[in-house]
Amino acid sequence: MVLNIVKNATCTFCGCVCDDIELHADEYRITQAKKACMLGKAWFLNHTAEQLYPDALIDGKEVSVDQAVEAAAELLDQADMPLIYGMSNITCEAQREAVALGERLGGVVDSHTSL
Amino acid sequence: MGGKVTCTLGEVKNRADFIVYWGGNPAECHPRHFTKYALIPKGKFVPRGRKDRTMVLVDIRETKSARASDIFLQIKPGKDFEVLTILRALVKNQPVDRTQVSDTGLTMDQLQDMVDRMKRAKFGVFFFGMGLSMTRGKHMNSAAVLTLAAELNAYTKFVAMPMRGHGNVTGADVVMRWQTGYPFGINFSRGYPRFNPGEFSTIDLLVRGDADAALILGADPGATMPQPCIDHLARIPTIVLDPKVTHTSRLAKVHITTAATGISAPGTAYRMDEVPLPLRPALQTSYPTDEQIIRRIYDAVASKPDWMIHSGKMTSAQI
Amino acid sequence: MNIITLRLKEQPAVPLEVEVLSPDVLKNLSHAEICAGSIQLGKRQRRIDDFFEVEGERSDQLEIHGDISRLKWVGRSMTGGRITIHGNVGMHLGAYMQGGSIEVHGNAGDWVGAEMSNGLIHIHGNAGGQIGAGYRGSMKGMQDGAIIVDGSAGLEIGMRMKKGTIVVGGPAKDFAGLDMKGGNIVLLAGAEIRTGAWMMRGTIISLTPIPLLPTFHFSCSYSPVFLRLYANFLSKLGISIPVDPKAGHYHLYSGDTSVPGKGEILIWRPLETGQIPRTTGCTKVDS
Amino acid sequence: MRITGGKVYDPAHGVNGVVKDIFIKDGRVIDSPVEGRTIDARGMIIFPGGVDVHTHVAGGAINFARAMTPEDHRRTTAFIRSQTTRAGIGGMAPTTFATGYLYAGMGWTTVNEAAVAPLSAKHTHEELRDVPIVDKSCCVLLANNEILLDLLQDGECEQAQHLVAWYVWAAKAYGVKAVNPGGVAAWKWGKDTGQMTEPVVGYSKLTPAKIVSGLAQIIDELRLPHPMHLHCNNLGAPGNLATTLETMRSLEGHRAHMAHLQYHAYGGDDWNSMRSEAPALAEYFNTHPNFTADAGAVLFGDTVTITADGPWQHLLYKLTGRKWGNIDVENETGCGIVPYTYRPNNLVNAVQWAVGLELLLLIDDPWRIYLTTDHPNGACFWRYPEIIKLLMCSDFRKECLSQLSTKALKRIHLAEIDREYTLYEIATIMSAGPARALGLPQKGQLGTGADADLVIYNEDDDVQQMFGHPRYVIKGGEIVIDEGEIRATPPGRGLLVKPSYDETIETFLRPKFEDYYTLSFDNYPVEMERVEQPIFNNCIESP
Repeated sequence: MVLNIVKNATCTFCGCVCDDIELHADEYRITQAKKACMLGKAWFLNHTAEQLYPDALIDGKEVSVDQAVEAAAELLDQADMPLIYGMSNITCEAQREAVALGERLGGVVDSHTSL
Repeated sequence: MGGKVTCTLGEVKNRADFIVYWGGNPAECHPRHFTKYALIPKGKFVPRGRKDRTMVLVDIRETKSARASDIFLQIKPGKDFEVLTILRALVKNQPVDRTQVSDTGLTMDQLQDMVDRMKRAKFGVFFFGMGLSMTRGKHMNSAAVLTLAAELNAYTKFVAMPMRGHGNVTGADVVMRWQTGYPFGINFSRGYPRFNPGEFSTIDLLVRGDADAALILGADPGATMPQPCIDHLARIPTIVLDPKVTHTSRLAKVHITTAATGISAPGTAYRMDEVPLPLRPALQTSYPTDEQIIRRIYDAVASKPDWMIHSGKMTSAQI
Repeated sequence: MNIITLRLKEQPAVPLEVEVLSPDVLKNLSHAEICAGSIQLGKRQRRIDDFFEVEGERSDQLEIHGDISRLKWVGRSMTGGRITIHGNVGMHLGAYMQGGSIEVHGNAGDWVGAEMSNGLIHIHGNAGGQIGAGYRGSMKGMQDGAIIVDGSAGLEIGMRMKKGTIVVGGPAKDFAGLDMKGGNIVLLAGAEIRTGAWMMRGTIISLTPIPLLPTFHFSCSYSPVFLRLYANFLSKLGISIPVDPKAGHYHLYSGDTSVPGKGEILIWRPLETGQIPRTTGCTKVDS
Repeated sequence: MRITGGKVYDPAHGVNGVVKDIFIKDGRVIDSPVEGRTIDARGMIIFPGGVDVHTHVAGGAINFARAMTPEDHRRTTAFIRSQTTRAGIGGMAPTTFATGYLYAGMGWTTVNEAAVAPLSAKHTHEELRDVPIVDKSCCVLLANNEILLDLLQDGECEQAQHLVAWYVWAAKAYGVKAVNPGGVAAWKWGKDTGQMTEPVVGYSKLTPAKIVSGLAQIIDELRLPHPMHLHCNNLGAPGNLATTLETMRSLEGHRAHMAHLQYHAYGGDDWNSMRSEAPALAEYFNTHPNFTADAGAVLFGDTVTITADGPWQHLLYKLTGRKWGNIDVENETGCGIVPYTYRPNNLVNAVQWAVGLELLLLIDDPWRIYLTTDHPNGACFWRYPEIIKLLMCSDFRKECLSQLSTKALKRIHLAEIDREYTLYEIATIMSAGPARALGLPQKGQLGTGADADLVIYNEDDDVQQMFGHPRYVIKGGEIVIDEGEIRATPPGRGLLVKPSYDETIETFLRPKFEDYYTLSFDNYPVEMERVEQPIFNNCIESP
């Protein structure tokens, strides 16, 4: 088993975004999150690389990612006022894409800030 | 209104000798805020760390964070705006109606002492949490603490910073500001960004039933939002991207599983003080990233006929 | 009389933006041109007659029938003419209005008369928040004109207003007159909390007792002369406020000292039986 | 591509309105005819693309300003998205996409973001990546960096030099900016600097003068292509000419680029007695070739002021009572943001308006003074064509002077200046000069091998119209603007320099970093991937 050590890892659980975490991971799990707080440890240790969830669902039925992407695009394109919401647990790179998509769709783009 | 006097967290670590947490419970919600950034660390100009600092906690109940404080000011629920407004007046030696002060849960002596301490501080800071910004008065409560901090600069150095919650909510603000000019709640229906909190903010849109499709990214409104919002999300086609099948996924039309941010997905996240940090994922996954999926949805949408009529023109901006 | 009548025939599923429904735009248009007028359903451009039966043409008198609570920006920036709405109407009614009048037999949404500079808006039902307010970031709300709401109103009415009048018949919510720079707000049935917060100048009149921030202080009890003139102005709008010193007097509170501001809140105190009426000037009383 | 029959202005090669053909291949100018599209430029004027030596278009400060001014976004130009262009908002603090479209739309093809805190350099590069079309460089703020100041105080010059080079590379910057040396550090305690030779608050013997000369020395030693980019102490203050001259005297023997010189050329004792000292400053400047400068000109109207000069912004907030934003950046710098309106009937504003133009007109070598407004401080960059008109038409200047009060007219010298800029001189101050000052040999010229960045105007007596609406703009050999339409939006490249330093500086820095900063040392440097299409410029042979 390969032990992967990542130094200066960044925790995105809360707004502190501490970037001094040392992660020890095997193939499937993070086994240690040194310097992380209780919340951060739980965050890192509760994720797994195992495929616990289906790739994609439509109406609760498993489908391929391609099908799901196509369905999503069709539904969003058809809408007159689509909403893109959330974005606090995605990367800035994904946020940029989300704004581009919202612009393309003519929709509303919003985050947790508005709450 | 509209300004903010703030700093990065290292300024607090190196200089702050007076730290006020208002409407937040860092001991339980931001555990390393005390130890890594604000209260405990030794700083360049506060070499004895905790000993060189005074901490005040303002809250409606005695949370675990109260134990860490030197002064705990317990105010009555919903009186934050009143207390902040009194402080603004006292800072400027303006009169306040003493008969009403006790309604806030504090005494005149406590308030005057707070004012004296704020003015005496070499470097003061307010960290304000959702106990302030999400209670009655909402954005006006935040505006009140920001204004108080700005006005204190006539006497000494003072700053304020919101204690942002979720991991990269700050990043969303920052990205939207540079791409659209506005921090959140942006409407592109006319082909350019428009902004009006209360009109284009998610809860308002969903309660009024104004959206007719939704894409949920890295959030689970199905577990956290008011019931009318959840009901509307269930009525319209909702699409969820998330590392887990969430409450929202269960009421959604489409769910796509994505790599977890910072665990399996690389990229950037912003700290609450708008300092960008790289993510260093430790696990490999076969799930695609949010970034990849959103891009693919974009490409699929872009291959369809364009609905936009005035594409590429310049116009006069409006709300 | 020549008027243009619109009857809503289909309720839009998402908000419809209809700034074209303004006398300034419609008064020179033929029936066919009005029917073809461009409105915005979410992101898609549609025609007026997709949603309305249209009668009449070339008039600055516009009558709208139906529940148009999803329709935004009716009468935006209008400079004259008249709009009558039989039904509820959505947000931003008469925003940036410069003249003319709007009457609503029903309720209205948020931002009625936001940043308006003149004209008259009368809502017979209830209205939302931010009436006559400034939009986010703007330093000035309504500049002049009058907004009358017979029913209740929402948050932050008259926010940063500089001049003009807002009258609310029912109760208003929090922050009435927030950061007010001038003008008058008349609250016939009071308001919830934080009335006049951060006000710089201007006058708020309440006919019922309201809670005040600790940063307002009692100045005096009196029967102000200017109020008699103002009452004349209001009576032309169909609003009556008590000015007879035999019936009572006003308590004057000044603030907001946190700014520090020179705003005034006047609260009507009717005389109790047996009390002797004060007739002149400003008298300091113990409160 | 070939462009035929146009009247070419290429000051770098002494070409002054000569009709000649230009050939372009693979994004560069070549000297022999090529196949491909021909643009018939008869009756047109050809300039090398504009180069902005000092602007604020990306990063924490301007992004803060965007958030603070939604009221401006609602009253300005909006860009509706198309198949090729993104949506955007123009105005006082344009969005990133709009910034690229507005600059390119007016013929500018290279911009230098003048103030980047190294700590937020990642953010700046992320934004720059979203500024399309134009090429981009940036300068890092170091004159209030506390680790560097400690070294300068202790006379550790060599170590300081390695540190500066390390920071430039860590931030993926192009040059070094000094803002109110020592003053921002003092602002961290709510103070400012006083005299150039008095110690900075918190230091025993380090003075602003020592920071300025020490940093200039280091930058010359490092042979950075762009000299120290200096925002002097006492910005905007009446009587600050003395500080400016004292600073310049302390820099004899060094190169320096004096940023937004307009804000540093005032006489008088207070706001009421403030007057223009542009002639005195220009006189000194004209005889000291070690300096270049940009104007930082002011135009009347609304804008938002953004500067790392925190104490100045607090003063401006108190003077105007308007919104105030401030961000102090740990160990490094700070910035303040205040919306502002320049009014012709305001004495101070009238003097500022005149001083910018007077400097441009009284400094006799157009190779050393450049067209800027210190965007958005003096005015927004998209108003440059108005300044060009003011420089080229003395009648227009006189017309504008009539708006000013007689009191203001007594404090300025503009009425006595008859000089009118020629097109050749305009090409120098908007392109050739700033490119040379930045040390960008491939920019600001149209000789063989130059980047094919150029702008083609329909010749027009109304120069404001002409410069505001180019017929074509070509960037890297591609037509990006054609009659006001955006035709292509190439990403624009990042301009970088890698100065050499001793790697052991990291051994010195790491423990200090861990003490004073709040993020991990290894997460601090900007990764190369964040820079869009990086282009490396070499350090120069000798300063």
